[in-house]
Amino acid sequence: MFKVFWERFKHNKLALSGLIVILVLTIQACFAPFIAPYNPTEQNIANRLSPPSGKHFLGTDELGRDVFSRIVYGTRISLSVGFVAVGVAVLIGTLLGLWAGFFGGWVDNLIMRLVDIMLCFPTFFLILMVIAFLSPNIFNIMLVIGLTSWSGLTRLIRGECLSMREREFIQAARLAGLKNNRIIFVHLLPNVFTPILVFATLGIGSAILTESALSFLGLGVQPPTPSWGNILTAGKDYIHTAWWLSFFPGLAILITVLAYNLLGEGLRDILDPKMGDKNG
Amino acid sequence: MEDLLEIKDLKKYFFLKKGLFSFNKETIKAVDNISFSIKKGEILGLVGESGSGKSTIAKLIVRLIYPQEGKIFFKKEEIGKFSREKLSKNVQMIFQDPFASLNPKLSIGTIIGEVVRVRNKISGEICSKGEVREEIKRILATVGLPINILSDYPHQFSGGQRQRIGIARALAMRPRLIIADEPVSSLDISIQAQIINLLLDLKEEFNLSFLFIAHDLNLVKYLSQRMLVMYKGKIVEEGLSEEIYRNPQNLYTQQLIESIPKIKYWL
Amino acid sequence: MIPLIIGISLISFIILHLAPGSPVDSVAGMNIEVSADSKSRLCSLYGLDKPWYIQYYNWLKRIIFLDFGDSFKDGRKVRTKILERLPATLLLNVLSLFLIFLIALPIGIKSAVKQGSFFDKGMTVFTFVGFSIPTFWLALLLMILFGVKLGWLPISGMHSLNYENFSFLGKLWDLVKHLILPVFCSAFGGLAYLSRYSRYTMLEVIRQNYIRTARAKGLPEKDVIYRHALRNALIPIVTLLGLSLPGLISGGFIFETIFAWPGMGRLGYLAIMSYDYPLIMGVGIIAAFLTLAGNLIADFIYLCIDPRVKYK
Amino acid sequence: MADILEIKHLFVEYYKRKKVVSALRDVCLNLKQQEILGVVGESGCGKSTLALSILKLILPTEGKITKGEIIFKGYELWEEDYLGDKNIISMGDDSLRKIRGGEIGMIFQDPFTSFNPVFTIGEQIYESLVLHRVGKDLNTYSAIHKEAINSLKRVMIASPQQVMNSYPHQLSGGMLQRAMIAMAISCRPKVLIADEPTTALDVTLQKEILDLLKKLQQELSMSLILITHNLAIVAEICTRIVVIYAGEIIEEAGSEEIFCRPRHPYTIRLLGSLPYLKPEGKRLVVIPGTIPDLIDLPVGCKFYPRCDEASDTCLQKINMKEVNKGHFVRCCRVKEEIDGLY
Repeated sequence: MFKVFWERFKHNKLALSGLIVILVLTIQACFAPFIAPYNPTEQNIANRLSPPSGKHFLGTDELGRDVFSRIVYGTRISLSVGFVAVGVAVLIGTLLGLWAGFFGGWVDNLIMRLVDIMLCFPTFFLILMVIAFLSPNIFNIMLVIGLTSWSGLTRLIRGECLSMREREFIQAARLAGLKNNRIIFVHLLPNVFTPILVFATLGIGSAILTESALSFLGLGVQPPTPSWGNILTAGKDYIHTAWWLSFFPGLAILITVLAYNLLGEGLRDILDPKMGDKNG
Repeated sequence: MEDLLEIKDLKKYFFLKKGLFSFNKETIKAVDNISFSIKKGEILGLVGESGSGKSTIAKLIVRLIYPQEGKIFFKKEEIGKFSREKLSKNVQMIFQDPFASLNPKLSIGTIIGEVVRVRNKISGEICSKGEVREEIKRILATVGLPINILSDYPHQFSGGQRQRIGIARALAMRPRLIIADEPVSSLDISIQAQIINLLLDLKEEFNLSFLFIAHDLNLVKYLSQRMLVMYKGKIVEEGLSEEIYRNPQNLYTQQLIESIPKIKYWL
Repeated sequence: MIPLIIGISLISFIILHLAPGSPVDSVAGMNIEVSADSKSRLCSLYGLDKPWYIQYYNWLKRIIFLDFGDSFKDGRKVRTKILERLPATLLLNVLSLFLIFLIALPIGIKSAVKQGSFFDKGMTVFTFVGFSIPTFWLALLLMILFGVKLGWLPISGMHSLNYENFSFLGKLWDLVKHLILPVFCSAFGGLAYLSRYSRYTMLEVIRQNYIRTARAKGLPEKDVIYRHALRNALIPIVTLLGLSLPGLISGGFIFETIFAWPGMGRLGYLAIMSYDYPLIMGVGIIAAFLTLAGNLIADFIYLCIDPRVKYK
Repeated sequence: MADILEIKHLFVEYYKRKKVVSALRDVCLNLKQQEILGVVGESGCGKSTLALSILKLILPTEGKITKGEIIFKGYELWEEDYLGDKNIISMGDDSLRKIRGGEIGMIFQDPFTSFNPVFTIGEQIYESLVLHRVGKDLNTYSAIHKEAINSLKRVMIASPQQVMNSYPHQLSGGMLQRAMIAMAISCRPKVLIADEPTTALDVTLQKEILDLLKKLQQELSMSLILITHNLAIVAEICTRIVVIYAGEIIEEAGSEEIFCRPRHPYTIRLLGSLPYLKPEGKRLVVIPGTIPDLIDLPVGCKFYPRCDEASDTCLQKINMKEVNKGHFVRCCRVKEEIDGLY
């Protein structure tokens, strides 16, 4: 099965290019100290706000720090926020979705009302609020983004499970005398793997966007730790003089999120059962 | 002959909400006061059109849904008091749609193997992995499938082969009674005959009993000695197939036999 | 509907109590501006000495009448403060929504009908960039380009300084100029998303049997697409209208802040930054209510265009 | 009777994940005026593709007609001065639209999904009438309305006005299929193609729909192509039958000839596998194996891998052979004399 998947993946230009960019970014995050030419927090007031040049090829910021080095280190923040937040969301979303879809009845009702409430809230305001009350550190940010972004997945998985419950293989599993847990995790879960994978990939992109927006509003990862959002915030005050300060971190966000979106959509194309055989 | 399954005054009503805001509900009498019995080693045919309640009866017997009223006895014991395992051990089902009845993400070995394992657990036997594999292969051979397909997935098989896998899964439990809910109606004609013949072979080899549900009267007549005709939740006619076919008493049965397209050149 | 309101208020209430220690202490601890006076006012507002369910009940009773208490900052009623900001927010959001539907729908349809064409491929690239771009960054870039470098458009606020001296048309033109950037930025993300979604829905609908029937009848292709397919594709798209509201309102918190737009989002952001409790709660709940109202409108439109709903 | 439709050497291909699915190969068929032609085959043999090809309804994204001609002779027969293109495949869009619905009507398998759910039945019938008859014989609203009601009455719908005002989801399957037939015949087509018109319906309705089709065919003197997998249905009403297997016509003959003197091994076994009139205890005839993969077809005879009479001669290209008057078979081993094979 994996062979077939890889065969299709190789021919999907979108997914492949997304994956390559993501690999490069991951390497960049892991080996940041070897890639960054300068210490990202080292200040050099004499050399402040210098435009891109051979020495600092993305320029320096208002405290004379090397923008390129800061962006390289910022990768770590963005990627880890993306991964952990999505991990939390996938865990909650999948479990609740499977339960709602499998048990139905009042369990389903309760979970779906919860989802409705989450969907009604302007999530970003909720995140802002919570982060403001609990100090804005990276751990809280990951957790809060994760806790506020599971509802879409729950809805998706529940829908899939409900339609699957009508399908005869689930009835057959019941008739074989299997326990509920086995039916949920062995029979249902593999069948919702595709939406989970796609959700996770697209979710990482959107979590990175949320984190950078938070940082941009001053409620993200706090300086001097470099994050793409807070470099951009600093840039906001110098838009008249130092365009590079706001341009490059934004571009970094764009490329990263784009890579995840390309991979996610590519995976959807490859794995969507509607595109393939009846059940392949 | 002895009764294997006996159904007494079975009722199942569904309640549908009529409108978005209305409180009065529409009652659908899916199974309305039905009694019949299946004898050991017989194929009992159950004929009716869609919505007549024949699938509801199947689901009630295997307790995928529960009746409002009435009792079902298996060898004189009430099925309602059976544990899930005990019921599974005795009654199994073959489904209509060979594409929907196999989990696309599980291998054939897993699909049949988990049933074998449940059976071993019930009977208290302890089987090694190798023994389970041997058992799966034996069952696959019984239903006429190659025995080297354990690690293959359902999408690699055609409709007819999938239906064989479904039958193998039911057989893996070594049940006494098999409920076959329209097992061939979504298969091609040339494949239908293969499956029908297989069911007949299995019946003889394992002395199985069948409740054979179908909308095709010809098929039921060919397979079963005795049949029931269902219409709107009620059994309207019951008796020997040959008899019903030749001399239907009920108005609906007459209409049903009337409307079967006949190959006039053969008469 | 009612469980939703209760749920929303309950979550807000829980968050209020989320801060370590009593909210009063945390608020007072973080914000020096909070005087002893406002502390006691907060105490009485939430009845903090009573058990939590009594507190919740009392609080719920008040928010039904939209009574969120007084702002810490200037002591004015939260309700008044929000109400005077609401029109600016509504103006921004309604215009964005309008723009999104006006542009995204035709793009989506054309992409679907000409699947695989040059236009479709171009639009696919646009939509991908569209929902990957950090919109606040886009806002900054546009500000640099049109505000700073070219000087064509104002980059903050709703009116110019000498607004009062303008004629009526002058005032209107001034408002339009101030609106262009915020509306464009806040519509941008939704634009990409909705085009993609309309394309997808349209592709789904085109595959249906009734489209084949329509062709078999001899209908010209444009009738098949714009009469038979579009009517059906609109149904899921309208449901998206309701779902896209929270995103728009969330976006408001960013864009109103960037463009110093005097709306509710900016008010909320400033309230959070100064820990103005009653105001935060007020904005949160009003925003949730707006979303709910949007959903209701979407449901109503849904009822009008899908004949199957009425008879369910 | 003269031919009204003639299909010459039709080849159709589908594309599935960049692989070519050969759906129809070298199909030659003629439809006479006022005859009922049955097309029988198992699922995936290409019978629906044949129906769609006749109206050129195969979506360009899914597949295409690669070779062949479909000549519509209706114009020639009714309007003697007709000089335009008679080949549906190369016809311009305007002429094609006149053929679709106007000259050749079509009924589909699933009545529930074949009506547009957001329009009433009436609106959908009007649409056909406005397309094909306004400017000819119907010019006022009330005339159109009357004609729509008439069509519904013709298909034995008791309360036509009520059905006109209903949305598809409010009607039963049998009622919808009647309305579908009413819509198809409302423009008085000369040919009606019915693709599995009763498969989604109950047995009791099946009979009614078939009787209705037969009645309409005679009343309106149409030609009818009935496509189905059910041999018994074609036996009931068709005058001539073609059997399709894996994208090729393998046998063609008059109804009685096919059922009483089938010559192709596949047809013979197919008839034997039916449970009709089987004496107690006698097993059904089984055709081993499954239908071939249309992406990777066997060479020569497509039935060869499942045929127990096959020999090496079956591996060559096999053409249709006339074994009796009007009885064609595509089999190299076919015996000249009839023997009791089944």
